[in-house]
Amino acid sequence: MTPADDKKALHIQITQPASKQSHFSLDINLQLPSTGVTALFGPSGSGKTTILRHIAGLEVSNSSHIRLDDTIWQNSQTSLPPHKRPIGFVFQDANLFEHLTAEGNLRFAMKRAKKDQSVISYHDVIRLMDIDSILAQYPAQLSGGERQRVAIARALLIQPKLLLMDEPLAALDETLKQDILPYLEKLCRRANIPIIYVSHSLDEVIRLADHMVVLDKGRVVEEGDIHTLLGKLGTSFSRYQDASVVVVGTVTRHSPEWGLSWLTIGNQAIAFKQGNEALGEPVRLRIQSRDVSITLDKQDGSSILNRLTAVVDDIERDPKDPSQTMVRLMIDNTAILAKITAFSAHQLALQKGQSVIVQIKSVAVLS
Amino acid sequence: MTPADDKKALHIQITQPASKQSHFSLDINLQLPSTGVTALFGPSGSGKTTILRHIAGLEVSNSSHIRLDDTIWQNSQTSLPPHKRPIGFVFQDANLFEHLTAEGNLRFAMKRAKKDQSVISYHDVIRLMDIDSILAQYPAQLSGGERQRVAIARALLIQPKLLLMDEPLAALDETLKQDILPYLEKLCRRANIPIIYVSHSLDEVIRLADHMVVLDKGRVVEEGDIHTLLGKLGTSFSRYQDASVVVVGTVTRHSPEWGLSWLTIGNQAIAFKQGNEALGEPVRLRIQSRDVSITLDKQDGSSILNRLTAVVDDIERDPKDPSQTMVRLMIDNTAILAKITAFSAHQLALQKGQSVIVQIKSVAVLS
Amino acid sequence: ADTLHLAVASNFISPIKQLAQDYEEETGQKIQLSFGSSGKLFAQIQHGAPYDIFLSADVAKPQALIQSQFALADSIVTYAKGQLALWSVTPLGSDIKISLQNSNRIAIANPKLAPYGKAAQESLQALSLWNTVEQKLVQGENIGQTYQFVYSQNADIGFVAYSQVLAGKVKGNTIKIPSELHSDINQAGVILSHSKNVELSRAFMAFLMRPDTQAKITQFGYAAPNS
Amino acid sequence: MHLTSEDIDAIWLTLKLASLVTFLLIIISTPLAWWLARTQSWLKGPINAIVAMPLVLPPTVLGFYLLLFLSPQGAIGSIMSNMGLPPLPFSFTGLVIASMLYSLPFVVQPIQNAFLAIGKGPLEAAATLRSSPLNRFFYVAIPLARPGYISAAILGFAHTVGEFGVVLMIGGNIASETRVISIQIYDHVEALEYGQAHTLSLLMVAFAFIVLAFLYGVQKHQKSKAVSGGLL
Amino acid sequence: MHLTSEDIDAIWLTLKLASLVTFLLIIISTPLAWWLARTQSWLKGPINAIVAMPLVLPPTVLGFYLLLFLSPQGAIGSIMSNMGLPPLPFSFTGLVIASMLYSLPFVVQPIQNAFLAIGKGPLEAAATLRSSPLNRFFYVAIPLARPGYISAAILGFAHTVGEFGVVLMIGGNIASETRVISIQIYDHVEALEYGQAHTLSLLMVAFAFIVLAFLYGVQKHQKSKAVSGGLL
Ligand SMILES: Nc1ncnc2c1ncn2[C@@H]1O[C@H](COP(=O)(O)OP(=O)(O)OP(=O)(O)O)[C@@H](O)[C@H]1O
Ligand SMILES: Nc1ncnc2c1ncn2[C@@H]1O[C@H](COP(=O)(O)OP(=O)(O)OP(=O)(O)O)[C@@H](O)[C@H]1O
Ligand code: MOO
Ligand SMILES: [Mg+2]
Ligand SMILES: [Mg+2]
Repeated sequence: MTPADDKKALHIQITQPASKQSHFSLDINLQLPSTGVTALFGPSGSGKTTILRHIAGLEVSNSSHIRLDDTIWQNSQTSLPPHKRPIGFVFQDANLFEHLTAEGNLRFAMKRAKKDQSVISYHDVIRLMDIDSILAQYPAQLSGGERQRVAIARALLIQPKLLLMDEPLAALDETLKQDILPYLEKLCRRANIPIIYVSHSLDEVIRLADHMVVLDKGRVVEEGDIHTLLGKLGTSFSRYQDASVVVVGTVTRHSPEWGLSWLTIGNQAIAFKQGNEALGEPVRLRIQSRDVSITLDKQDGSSILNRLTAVVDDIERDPKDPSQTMVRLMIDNTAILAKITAFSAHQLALQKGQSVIVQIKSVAVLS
Repeated sequence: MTPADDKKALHIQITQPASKQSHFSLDINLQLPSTGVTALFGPSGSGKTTILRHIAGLEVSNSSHIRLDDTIWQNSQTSLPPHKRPIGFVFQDANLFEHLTAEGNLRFAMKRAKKDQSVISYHDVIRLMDIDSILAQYPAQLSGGERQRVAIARALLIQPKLLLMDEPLAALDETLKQDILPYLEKLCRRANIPIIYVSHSLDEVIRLADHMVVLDKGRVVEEGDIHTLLGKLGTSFSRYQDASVVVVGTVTRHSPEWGLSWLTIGNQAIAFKQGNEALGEPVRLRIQSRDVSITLDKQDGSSILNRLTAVVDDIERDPKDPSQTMVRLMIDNTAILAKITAFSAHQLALQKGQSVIVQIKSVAVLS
Repeated sequence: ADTLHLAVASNFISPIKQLAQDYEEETGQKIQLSFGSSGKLFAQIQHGAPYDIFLSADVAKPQALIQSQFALADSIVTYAKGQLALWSVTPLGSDIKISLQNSNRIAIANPKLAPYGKAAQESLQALSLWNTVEQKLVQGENIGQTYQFVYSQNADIGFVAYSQVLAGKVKGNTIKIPSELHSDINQAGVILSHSKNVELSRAFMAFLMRPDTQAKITQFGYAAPNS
Repeated sequence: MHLTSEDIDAIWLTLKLASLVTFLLIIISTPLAWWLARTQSWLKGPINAIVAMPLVLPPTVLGFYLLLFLSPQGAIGSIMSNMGLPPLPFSFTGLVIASMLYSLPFVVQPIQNAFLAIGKGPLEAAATLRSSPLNRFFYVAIPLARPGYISAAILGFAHTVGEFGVVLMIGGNIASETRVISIQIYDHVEALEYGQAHTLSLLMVAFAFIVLAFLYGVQKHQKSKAVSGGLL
Repeated sequence: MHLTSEDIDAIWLTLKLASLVTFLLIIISTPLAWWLARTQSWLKGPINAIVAMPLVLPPTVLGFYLLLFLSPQGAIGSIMSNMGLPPLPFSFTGLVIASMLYSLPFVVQPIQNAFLAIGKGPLEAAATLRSSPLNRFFYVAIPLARPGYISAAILGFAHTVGEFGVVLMIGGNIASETRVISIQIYDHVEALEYGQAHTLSLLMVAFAFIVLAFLYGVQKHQKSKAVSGGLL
C-alpha cells in the first residue's frame, strides 16, 4: 500500500496471485488522474479486462487497494460491493439483458441512476448512438455493433462517476467511431467523469486518452501522461505504426472558406481542419509520426501546408524494423516525432541539434 | 436469378424481405471470384453478418440462390444443410463450445475435417494464433482476444473450401493482427481457399482483400476489384480517412543495408520496406491517399524518398468535409490518390492534365 | 408343486402369514401372498390378476365376483368374523359412551370402504352417538390407517379391529364392542374361476375352515365365524 | 355427467390446495434454489439430497411418519402444542404443509436449473448498474429464470392435485376440509363406484389439461423471443 | 437391523426397477424433450400438457385405468394379446411401463429446459463444423444439457423408488416380481410390523441419500467449470 499523496485521484493497486485455476497473475500499482481518459493498452490476455473487473468490484482480492478520491472501494478490511460503486461498465461482450428490449435495457439503467447528478440525457445518448430505430428489438435480434451501442448507452445512462469501457468501439465502423469518440470525450470532460478505456487501437487511444497505461502479462510496462509517453523515444509503442504526439495550444486564426484553423506554437502556426473551437480556445492536436517528413530547407509549391522550423532532438533507428528511423524534433518546447526511412535519415545526414524543416501532412483535432 | 457465366465463382443472390419481426431487408446479387479475399464492408447493422449466415446455410430463404463453383448450395428447390457446406465460419462472438476446453474445441473441428484435403496443420495454427499456453482452459476462462483466436483456429482446422470470417480480428491488438493477417492471406492463397471477410477496418480490408463489397442497409453500394474500387473517386469510401490504392508491379532493386526494395512503374521506381520478395517477383503495395502529397517541382533535401512525376487526372472536393480535396494522379497507367487540403489544391492551382510531382511518404507491402 | 397364490385383504395380514407357514409345513405346498385393500384386489381380479384365492374383508365383493363369474360359486366361505374394538393408547374408562364423549378426535375406518368402518358407524348409531360425535370423526381409508391414527395419538380414541390390538406392540386400553351393536363383520373367501390350481385351492380352503385353523384365527382376535 | 355435492366440495378443496401449495412452494423454493445454484458450500450436496428425500418414501409411509412427528406427542407436534398452536394433522393447514414437503423437489429443481443457466454475465451487468443483490435477484435473475418457474408451477401443481397417499394419511378424509378430489376418486374406485370414478377422473384430467396448456402457452410466448425460427 | 429375505428381494427389485425406469425414461425423454424445446408446432402445448397428465390422477386411480387399458379385455391389452404378447399387468414389464408413464414429466421437463437454455449459438457453430444434426445433438446439445440430465435422473429415480399406488395396482404385490420396497414397507405398516417398517424406511432413505448425493456431486463438479467463484 502506497500512501495516498493526492486525495483527488484514482488509486488502484491490485495483487492477484496465480492460482491453480489460472496461471495468470496480476500485480499493478497505479495512481491515475481523476479527470480525463486513461487508456489501458496491451496485448490480448495481458489483464486489461481483469483490471476493470477489479475496479468494478466484480473480482475481489483483499490484498488489493482501490480508492477513488477519498472513498475507499477496496482494501484489506472493506470491499464496497459493485452496486455501490458509482461506475458505468461497458463489457467487452455487451452483456445486455436478454429478457429486455434495447429500450428496456436503457430504462433499467435510468431507473437506477442517481437523479441529482443527471448530466447525460436520454435523447442525446439515443441520437448519438443512432439506436432510435432498434429500441424495440430484443438483444438477440440486434447486430453485433448495435448490441455494443446499446451497451454504451446503458453505461452512460447510469450517470457514472467513473466510466469503465472494455473495447467499446471494437465492433463499430469508422464512421460511427468518429461520431462517438469526440462526444464521449467531451461529455466526460464536461461532466468531469474519468474514463478508463481499454482499446487495441492506438488510434483510438491517442484520440481519446490523456493518460496511458501499457500492460503486458499482468504487469505495467509503461505508464504516464500521454504527451510525455508519446513523445518519448524507445517506449514500447513509439514503434507502433501509429506513434504520435499531442500538441496543445490555442486557436489563433480561422479560415472558414477553406475549413481550416491555425494554432500557434512559439512564432509558428499549424493549420488543421476547423472544428467548433472559437478563437482563443484551447485545442489539442494529434500529429502522427508517419505524417511528418523532414526537409533541409523550406520548399514552396507543395501541397503540404504545414512547414515549420524545428531542431533535431533525438534519432533512433527502430531495432525491430531497421528500415525505419524515428526522429524527435523540437518546435520551441513542443516535441514532434517523425518516422522516416533510415535511408532518408542517412541521405539527409541528420544530426542532433541540426535545424530542419518539418512538413506535417495531416493533423487531427482531438478536442 | 442471373445466368452463371463463370462456373468457377461464388455466386450469391439473397433476397430476404422485411418481416413483422424485423424491418431489415436484404437484397443482394453478387458474383465473387472463387479465389482470394473478398471484403464485406459497411456500417453497423448493414447486413454483413446476415449475408454470411445465408452463405453458411444458417439462415435460409428459398428465393435465394447460392452457388460455389458448380455446386448449388441454395436455390428455390434445394438447400444444402449447413453441415454439408464446406465452410469455416468465424463468428462475430467467437461462439466456442463452453463444455470443451480450447483444445477440445479444436479437436472437435479436426475430427470432422475432410482428411484428404488437409492443408492446414494443427501445429502451424497453434503457433500462429499463439494459443499453446491456453489450450487447457475452458472458454469461460479465456480473455476476449484469446476466445477469438481459438475460434479462428477452429475454423481453419475444419479445412474449409470457403472461409467466412465475421470481424475475426476486432478483439485483437495490432501486433497480433500483424502476425495473423499475412499468414491468413498466404495460407488461403496457397490452399486456394477463398475468404469472405467482414471488417470495419479499411486498413485490414485493404491489406487483405482482392475484391470488395460495400453494403448499406442490406443493399450493395459498391462492388468490384479492390484496385479499381480504391482508385475510383467518389465511391463511398474514397472519402474515408484511409482511402488508398494498390499498386502492382515487380521488384526491380534491393538495398539490404537500408531494408528497402524498389518497384518500377514505367520508368520510375517506388521504394518500400523490403519483404521476402526476390528480385523479379510480383509485389502489391498499398498507398494511402493521406500519405501522398503534391509538389509542383522536384525538391531535394527531403526525407520523402518517393518523388515521382505524375499527371493530375481528376480533382474532387469532399462534399462531406469541404476542407479536404481528393486528387487522382496517373503515373503511367497507375492511379494514385492524394488527399490534400482544399486550400493547398487552390494554392497550387491544380488542374486536370497538369504535370506534378507526387511525394509518397510511406508505402505498405501487401504481398 | 405349483405355488398357490392368495390375495388377502390387508387386515388379515398377520393371521394369514402364520397360517400359510403352518400350511406349507404341513403339506409342503408353496404359498404366495399378495396384500391390498379388498377394493384394489377386487379390481385386479376383474382384470386378470393371477390369484387362485381371494380372501376379502367383506362378503359383498366375493359375491360380486361370483355373480360376474370371476369366482366359483360353490367355493365361498366365511373364513373369519371381525371383532370391533374401541382402542386408545391412553387410559380409557369402561364405558363406551363416556369414553367417546370425552375424546377430542375419534378415528374410524371409512364406512363406505371398510367393513370395520361400517360396523363402527352402526355401533355409534345404535348408541345414539352418531350425531354428537360426527364432527370429531377422522376417517382412515382402511382399518390399518385407522389404527395408525390412534397409535400416533393424533386421534385419542378409535374403532379398530381387535386383531390389531393383539398384534400390535402398544397394547393401550381396549373395550370390545358388543356384536349386537352392529351387523356381523363377515369376511368371505372364494376360489377364482381362472385358477389353474382349483384342487389345491379347495384343499387350502378346507384347511382354512378346519376347526383347529379357525381356533388359531380366533387367537388373532377374530370372533369365531359361527358364534 | 352428474356430480354429488361432495364431489364439488372436493373439487374446490383440491383447487384451493393445489394453488396454495404451488404458490407457497414457489415462494419458498426461490431463495432455496438460488442458494443451491450459487453456493460453493459442501452443504449443497446434502441439502439437495434432503430436498429430494421425501420422494423416495411411499406417500402413505411418509404420511405415517408425518403423523408420528406432528402428533401432540411427536417431536415437532409437541413443540407446536407447547407454543399453543393447534395440531396439524386432520386440518387443511396440515394438508398444505404435507403437500409442500412432498412436492418441494419438483419445484426447487427446475428453478435451480434455470438460475444456473443464467450464468454470471447478466448479474454482473446489473451489479454495475447500481442494482443491489436483492434488486438484481428480482429484476434480472427471476425474469430470466421464467421457463424454470413455469416448469416448477406445472409440476408442483399437477403433483399436488394427484398427490394422494400423504393427503390421505395426514388429512383424515374430512369432508370440505381435507377430502380432496384424489381421495374422492380413490374412494369411488375402492367402493366399486366405477361410473362416478370415471366422471371425476375425466373432469380432473380435462381441467388439468386446460391449466397446463395455459401455463405452456405462457412459456411458449416467452421462448419465441429468445430462440428465433432458425433451422436448429 | 435385520431384514427378511422378502425385504432383500424387494430391495433388489426396487433397484432394478428404478434404474431401468430412469434409464429408459432418459432415452425416451431425450428426443421428446428435444422436439418440445425446438418445435414451433401448435402440438407442442397439448403434448406438453399430456406428458404431465398422469400426474394429476391419484396413483392408484392411474393404476386402475392402466389396468383397464392393459388387461386382455382392455383397449391396448387386447391388441397386445392378439399379437401374441403376454399381458402386462402383474408383471415386471408392466410395472416398468406404468412407472415410466408416471415419472415421465419429471424426466422430460428438466431435459427440455436444459435444451432450451443452450440457445442456438453452439448448435450453429457445430453445424458449420461439419457436424450433422444427429452428431451435434449428441456432441453438443446433450453435453451442454448435462445439469438437466442430472436433475432428470434424480427426480426420475427418486420418484420411481417412492412410487407406490400405481405399482400396487398394476403390479399386484407379487413377491420377487412386482413387490417393490415401497409396497413392502406399506405391507409392514399394514401388518403393524412398525419395527420392520422403520428399518426398511431408514435403509431406503439412507440409500437414496447416497445415490442422490452422488448425482449432485457430479453436477457440482460440472458447474465449477462454467461459473467461476465470483461474488454473485
Ligand atoms: N433475429 C433478428 N430479428 C430481427 N432483426 C434482426 C435479427 N438479426 C439481425 N437483425 C437486424 O438485421 C440487421 C442486420 O444485422 P446484421 O447482424 O447482419 O448486421 P451487421 O452488418 O453484421 O452489423 P454489425 O457490424 O453491427 O455486426 C440489423 O439492423 C439487425 O437489427
Ligand atoms: N476465469 C478465469 N480463469 C482462469 N484464467 C482466466 C480467467 N479469466 C481470465 N483468465 C486469464 O487471465 C488472463 C487475462 O485475461 P483478461 O481477460 O484480463 O485479458 P485482456 O487483457 O482483457 O485480453 P483481451 O484483450 O484478449 O480481452 C488471460 O490469460 C486469461 O486466460
Ligand atoms: O381389510 Mo381392508 O384393508 O379395510 O379392505
Ligand atoms: Mg479483455
Ligand atoms: Mg455483424
